[in-house]
Amino acid sequence: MQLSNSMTYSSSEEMMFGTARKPVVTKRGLKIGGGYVIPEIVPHPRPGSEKSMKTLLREFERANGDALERCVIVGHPCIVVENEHVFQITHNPGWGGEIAAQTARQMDEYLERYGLKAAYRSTIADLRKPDMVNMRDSDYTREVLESFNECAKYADIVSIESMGGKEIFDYSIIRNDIAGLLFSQAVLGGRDMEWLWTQIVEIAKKNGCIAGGDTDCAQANTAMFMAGGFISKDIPHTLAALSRAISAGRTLVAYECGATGPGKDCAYENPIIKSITGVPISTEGKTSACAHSDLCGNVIAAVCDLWSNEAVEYHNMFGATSPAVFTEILGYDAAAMNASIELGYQKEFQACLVTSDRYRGPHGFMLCPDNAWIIGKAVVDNNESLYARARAAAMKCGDLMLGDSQLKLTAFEKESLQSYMKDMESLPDKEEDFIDMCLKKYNKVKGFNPASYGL
Amino acid sequence: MQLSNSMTYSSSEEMMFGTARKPVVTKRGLKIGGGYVIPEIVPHPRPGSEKSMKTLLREFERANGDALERCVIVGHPCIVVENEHVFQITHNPGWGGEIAAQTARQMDEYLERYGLKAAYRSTIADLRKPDMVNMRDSDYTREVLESFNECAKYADIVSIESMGGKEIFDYSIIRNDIAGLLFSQAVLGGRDMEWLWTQIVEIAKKNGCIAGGDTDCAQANTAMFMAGGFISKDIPHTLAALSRAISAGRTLVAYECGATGPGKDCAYENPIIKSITGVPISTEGKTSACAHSDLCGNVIAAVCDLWSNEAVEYHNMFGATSPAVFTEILGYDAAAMNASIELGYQKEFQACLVTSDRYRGPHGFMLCPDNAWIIGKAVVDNNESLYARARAAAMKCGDLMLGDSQLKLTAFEKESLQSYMKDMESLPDKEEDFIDMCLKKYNKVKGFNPASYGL
Amino acid sequence: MEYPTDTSNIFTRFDINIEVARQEARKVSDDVLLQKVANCVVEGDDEEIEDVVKEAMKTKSPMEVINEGLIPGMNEVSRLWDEGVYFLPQVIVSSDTMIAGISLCEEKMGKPVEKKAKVVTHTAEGDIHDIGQVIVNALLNASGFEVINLGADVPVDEVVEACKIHKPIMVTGTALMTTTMTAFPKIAAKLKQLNLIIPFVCGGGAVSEEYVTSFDLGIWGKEASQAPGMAEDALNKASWTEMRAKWNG
Amino acid sequence: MEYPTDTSNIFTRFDINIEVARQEARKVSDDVLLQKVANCVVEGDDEEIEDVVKEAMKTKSPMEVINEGLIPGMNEVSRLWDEGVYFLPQVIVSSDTMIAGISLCEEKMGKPVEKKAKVVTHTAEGDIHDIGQVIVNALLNASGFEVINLGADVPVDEVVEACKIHKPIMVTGTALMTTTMTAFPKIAAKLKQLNLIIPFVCGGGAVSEEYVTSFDLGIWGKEASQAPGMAEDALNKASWTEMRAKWNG
Ligand code: B12
Ligand code: B12
Repeated sequence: MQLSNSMTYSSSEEMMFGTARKPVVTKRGLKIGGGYVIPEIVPHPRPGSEKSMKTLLREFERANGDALERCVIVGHPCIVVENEHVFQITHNPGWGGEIAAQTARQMDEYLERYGLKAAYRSTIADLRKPDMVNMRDSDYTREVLESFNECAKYADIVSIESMGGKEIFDYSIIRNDIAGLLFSQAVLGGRDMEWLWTQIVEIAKKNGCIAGGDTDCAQANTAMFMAGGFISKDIPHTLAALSRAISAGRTLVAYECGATGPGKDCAYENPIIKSITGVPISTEGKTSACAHSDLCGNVIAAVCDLWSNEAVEYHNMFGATSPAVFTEILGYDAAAMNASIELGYQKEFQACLVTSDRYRGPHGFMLCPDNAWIIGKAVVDNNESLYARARAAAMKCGDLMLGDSQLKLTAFEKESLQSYMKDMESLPDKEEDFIDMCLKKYNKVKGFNPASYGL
Repeated sequence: MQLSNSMTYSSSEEMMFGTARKPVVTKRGLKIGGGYVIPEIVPHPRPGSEKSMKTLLREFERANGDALERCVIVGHPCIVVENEHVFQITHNPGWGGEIAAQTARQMDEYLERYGLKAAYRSTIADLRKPDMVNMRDSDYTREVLESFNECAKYADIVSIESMGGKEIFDYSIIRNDIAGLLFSQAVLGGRDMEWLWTQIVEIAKKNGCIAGGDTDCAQANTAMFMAGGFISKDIPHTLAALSRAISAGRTLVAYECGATGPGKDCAYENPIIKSITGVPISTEGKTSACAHSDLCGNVIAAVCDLWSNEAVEYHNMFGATSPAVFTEILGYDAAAMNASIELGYQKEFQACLVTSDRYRGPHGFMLCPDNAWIIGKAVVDNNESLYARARAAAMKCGDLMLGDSQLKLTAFEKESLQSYMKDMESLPDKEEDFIDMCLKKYNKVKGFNPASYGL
Repeated sequence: MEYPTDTSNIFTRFDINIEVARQEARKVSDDVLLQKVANCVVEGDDEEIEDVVKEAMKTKSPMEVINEGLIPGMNEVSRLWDEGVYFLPQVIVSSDTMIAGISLCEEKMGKPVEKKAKVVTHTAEGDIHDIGQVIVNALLNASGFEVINLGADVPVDEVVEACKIHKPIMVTGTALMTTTMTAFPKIAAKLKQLNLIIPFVCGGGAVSEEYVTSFDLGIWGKEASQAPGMAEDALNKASWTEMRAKWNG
Repeated sequence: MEYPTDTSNIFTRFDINIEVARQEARKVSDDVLLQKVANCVVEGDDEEIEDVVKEAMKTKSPMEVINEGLIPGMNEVSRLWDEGVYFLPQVIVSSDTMIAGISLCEEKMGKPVEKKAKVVTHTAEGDIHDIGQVIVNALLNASGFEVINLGADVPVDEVVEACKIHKPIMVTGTALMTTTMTAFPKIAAKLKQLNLIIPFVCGGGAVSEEYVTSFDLGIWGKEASQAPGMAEDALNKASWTEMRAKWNG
């Protein structure tokens, strides 16, 4: 695998929602990143429906059907529906395939009857919890790969939220241990993704399906949610921002293995990914408050191609069922962005999204297109190793945060950041040396098995 | 009561979200219409919680508290919380007062502890169903007025969705009977509002509370929901648009009686009201998909001062409880608008909202600021009577729809509209004559009692 | 300001995509007078209908006017509605017209025509959202059923009582609030207790299929337009379980 | 591009509004060596701790080092965390440091110090979201409880079995998915059946107060930071009903 060595965009000025340098086209002719923002709705099954394939099929028939119907009701021209597997689906690889097949039939029908353009993404659950199984050789590993095989037959896009490095991450994140984040996210996560995505891309190709992409949900999002809002004291927001910067080099591996996007919605690192690769990305922000809270609800839309709600449990609301409700909202969000494109006001509209959150907190700040691009540049300029590029990205991110006086930090957040920066400076330059150091340092962490990563 | 005879805004170009000519200030110093858009969250109690005052207090303590807390978590600077009474609350007038008092205490605490500026709106349920009670003299009537008295002691703002004319409206709307809409909404509704709002304004004044405003929810929204989306065949969208134009002159009566705004969220006629009166308005659109669906999800925000979700039932979602989730979304919507104001891009931002829906359907079209202003002008230029101004507004609305070739109508919608226009032309010019005609025409409608309206 | 002429990436006018070609009503009678009666119904012309029916009754029996003019006219209306050509108000106005015509015939006969069967309709206790019910009433009327209209905000016992008295083939309930729909299972339980095994069709915004199919007798009504078809099934002695299997699931 | 300098109408930095003034840890001992031990804990210095504890043990007994150096140091950390000065990682690192110090003392004594009591913790069957549990474990450890850590994705019976064997004063469960939290009432029921009346604190994103208080033994945990206080209550023989009344409601 060749580590990326150049930026697709030569400046962040060129990056805009709705357009990606390398758009992709789905089975029913939907072009993602082809000039317009498309909503991506993610319904989640109710508890109890995971009992059998039959109950799941019925649940998704309704949930996905409600989303399609709502597009026709309010006039949203196109939609991507994502179903994220719950444990039981991936554990029974045939189930995901059946659900995908059923949804494909629904989409064909809506295309024929109304002219609605829809596409389907299957996201396989990564069952491999690193402290419990051998990542490369376990029943769970086989089920995950088998699920990709089954779903790729019918889905337009396949994705996963992979788990490599999670055991070390969990240990480190609550210990202010920035070296641990670099090791878990970049070194371990990156290696696991290379192993996994080489196979996923193969499977997708064989089935004429699009290999969408991955997300560092397991790590960078855990950090972001722990940092939380303005009254949480779990971890500093500045640490979460560094974890996000680190995640870019990790998530990038999917594309280096041949994935083409659209990237996964919950990968908040996607603006960085887009600046490097030019693939279309899905993002989620304010309209995913149904699934989690964040401090970058608008800015994260600045360069999106798909706009998602992350996940909403199926239930009745006054206006309709929840997937219909969130489809309507996402579609209107997209309509306003697309109107700005038609009017030639997209730059102004983007500036409003950015200004909403640029100084709301570290995450909103570092994910602004200009900063995302700069962090991306640090990634490609330091492509000696997974480790080197992650460390460079994190340090660049830290420099940016410390260097902008409009970004207010509490004394505590700032001191923490300064100490992470010092820690990073003192780390070895070479990946081999860093790995040696970490294998020693973390050898007693419960369940850490270097062989899972070929180490 | 003096019928309005001039426009506050001399052109729609001057109308912008966040700013009203006549802003109002709430108890904790929140200025509504004073330059920035403020979210208005409306939580709805779960079934079962209406059993007793105790269970309702607990329900609203949580729901309203979750909304306030979420503002602090994500950094939304201010919020209006509205509670719409369910039947049981208004039926027991003390309950609404207790709920308002409890919420006021919560808001004081958030102001003191965090500096969050919040305000509270009590919306009394209009229990008077015209075909079942005498509107001016019934136990329900007394309970409604008593509820205003109780709530005005603690609430910042009081409102109602009044019911006058509903019996004739329901009869007419399913019979393509435009005369019936004029009679029920303008003549009966307007008279009922004058009777009611004179008293509400008095009560509010006495208690240092703001008399917010009314909405033609009972009629124009019923028409809008029946017209529905693109696959409903209940009534033509063009008829719903006429009903909306008619509603402007009716809802206006509250302000003519001394209400000062902010207007009620579900009054989609509010852009017209604002153009005439200059009062701040609340509107709801895409982010109220939890409560209903409409075809003007973005454009309806174009000149809003408060931005609302209409109503969301209290329940847990993955990210938080529903009031917290919708507070977060509304606040981010507002943040983007407010960012546009700070950047000087508000015109461009507004143009995107308008373009999103201008030609999506008749409702989106007529509520664009330019068209809303023109309809408002028809209202004030024809102020001989409640009837005359409503008819003029409807005919102007019809002319606008027929006159813009970019607004596509199905053949059926268009022919229907042409026939409503013919019907309206043939109606008497004088209100007295029109009333005579209608009293005869509708005298057999079940439950219609002219004395309820002083006729 | 100029608005973009290509809006296809902002919204799609699906209503125009699926616009149904206009259709004329079919001819229902070779008799000129009866066809005139039918035309009045099809066009919902409640002013003309009086003259036209009176004219027809000069040469035809009232029952002929009903069975070969008024009702076939209304059937055409139903067909056009089913096919998406007609909108609701046209159906209602046609139904008003037909009923006015029938009244004239009944006057002449000196006795009312027999209705197909009785249906009890109501909106739940505490709920005044009755537009859905109003539509259901009109459509049932138009299809020849006798509607026992209990109105809005109807206490549980009143619904049960009406069923005891009228022995309808079907009872319907409308509720738009989660706090009022809880009346439905109570009604169903009381009906069962009294051994009044009547299909109970419940609809309205708040009411979900899941909820209604969670209690015996309950059948979920999605659209008011289903009401006549359901009543026909009940008339044909379909049980509530059969009806639920057909209309829900 | 220029960004507006006044952003107060776009967002409010409430974290800065409520920023807590920095506070130094209080002095815990007049003895220089013991204070040094405490300082190491307060600063979470897990490299220094070894030398400092060894140094102290030259003149003090291991129990003195624990009770007058390590534990008072950790108490200061808890206080700073309660007052919003310290963040979670500082607590965890201090706790690691304290535990390292205690290990040295135990080595010297030749036997482990007694813990306050046992607490069983787990993450629900089918659920691998265990970060919440990891935090709970660390905080309980830091407060001197012995944590029986069953890990993530733990079958119902395994939790019950652990309670049978260890007889903990409290058991905790974490679940972040609506599809996995259903294990909690099952565990509670089985514990009751076996007459193991142990307060069962359940937390995690999916889990609501309402849900947990709907079954016996259940007490809802909102924040991991409540876990030590709850364990203290259980240690003081508060019943699950008393604990529920205090922490929930
Ligand atoms: C119009 C309206 C009103 C009007 C109602 C007038 C009337 N006579 O009906 C007025 C203004 C009076 C009103 C008052 C109130 N309303 Co209201 N109202 C609405 C609104 C906007 C539209 C409802 C409507 O007419 N829809 C059109 C009709 C045709 O639809 P429908 O009845 O569902 O019928 C369709 C199907 O369900 C089906 N159907 C219905 N019945 C049956 C039966 C059978 C047999 C079959 C086969 C089919 C069938 O057929 C129809 C389609 O073909 C809704 C919004 C919404 N999202 O629904 C809120 C809504 C229903 N109202 C609401 C509330 C809270 C209130 C008030 C409490 C507000 C207040 N604070 O004052 C009061 C209630 C007073 C009371 N005690 O009932 C909430 C209910 C929340 C809840 N679920 O508990 C809603 C959902 C608004 C919201 N999102 O908050 N309301
Ligand atoms: C990080 C994360 C992951 C990580 C988890 C890693 C790990 N080891 O924990 C990874 C990536 C592996 C993951 C996987 C999945 N996840 Co996940 N995940 C999250 C996320 C983003 C954050 C969770 C988190 O760590 N929060 C921070 C911790 C600290 O919070 P907490 O555990 O709630 O604890 C706090 C309190 O609850 C309390 N507490 C907790 N326990 C206890 C106990 C006691 C005694 C006390 C007193 C207090 C207490 O204390 C803490 C605060 O102080 C959430 C999003 C969200 N909105 O929560 C989704 C979320 C939980 N995940 C979800 C899903 C669906 C999945 C997957 C199925 C996705 C997929 N398709 O692959 C898989 C599940 C695999 C499985 N079988 O479990 C859904 C769950 C939906 C549901 N409710 O059913 C969520 C809500 C995301 C969403 N919105 O869709 N996920």
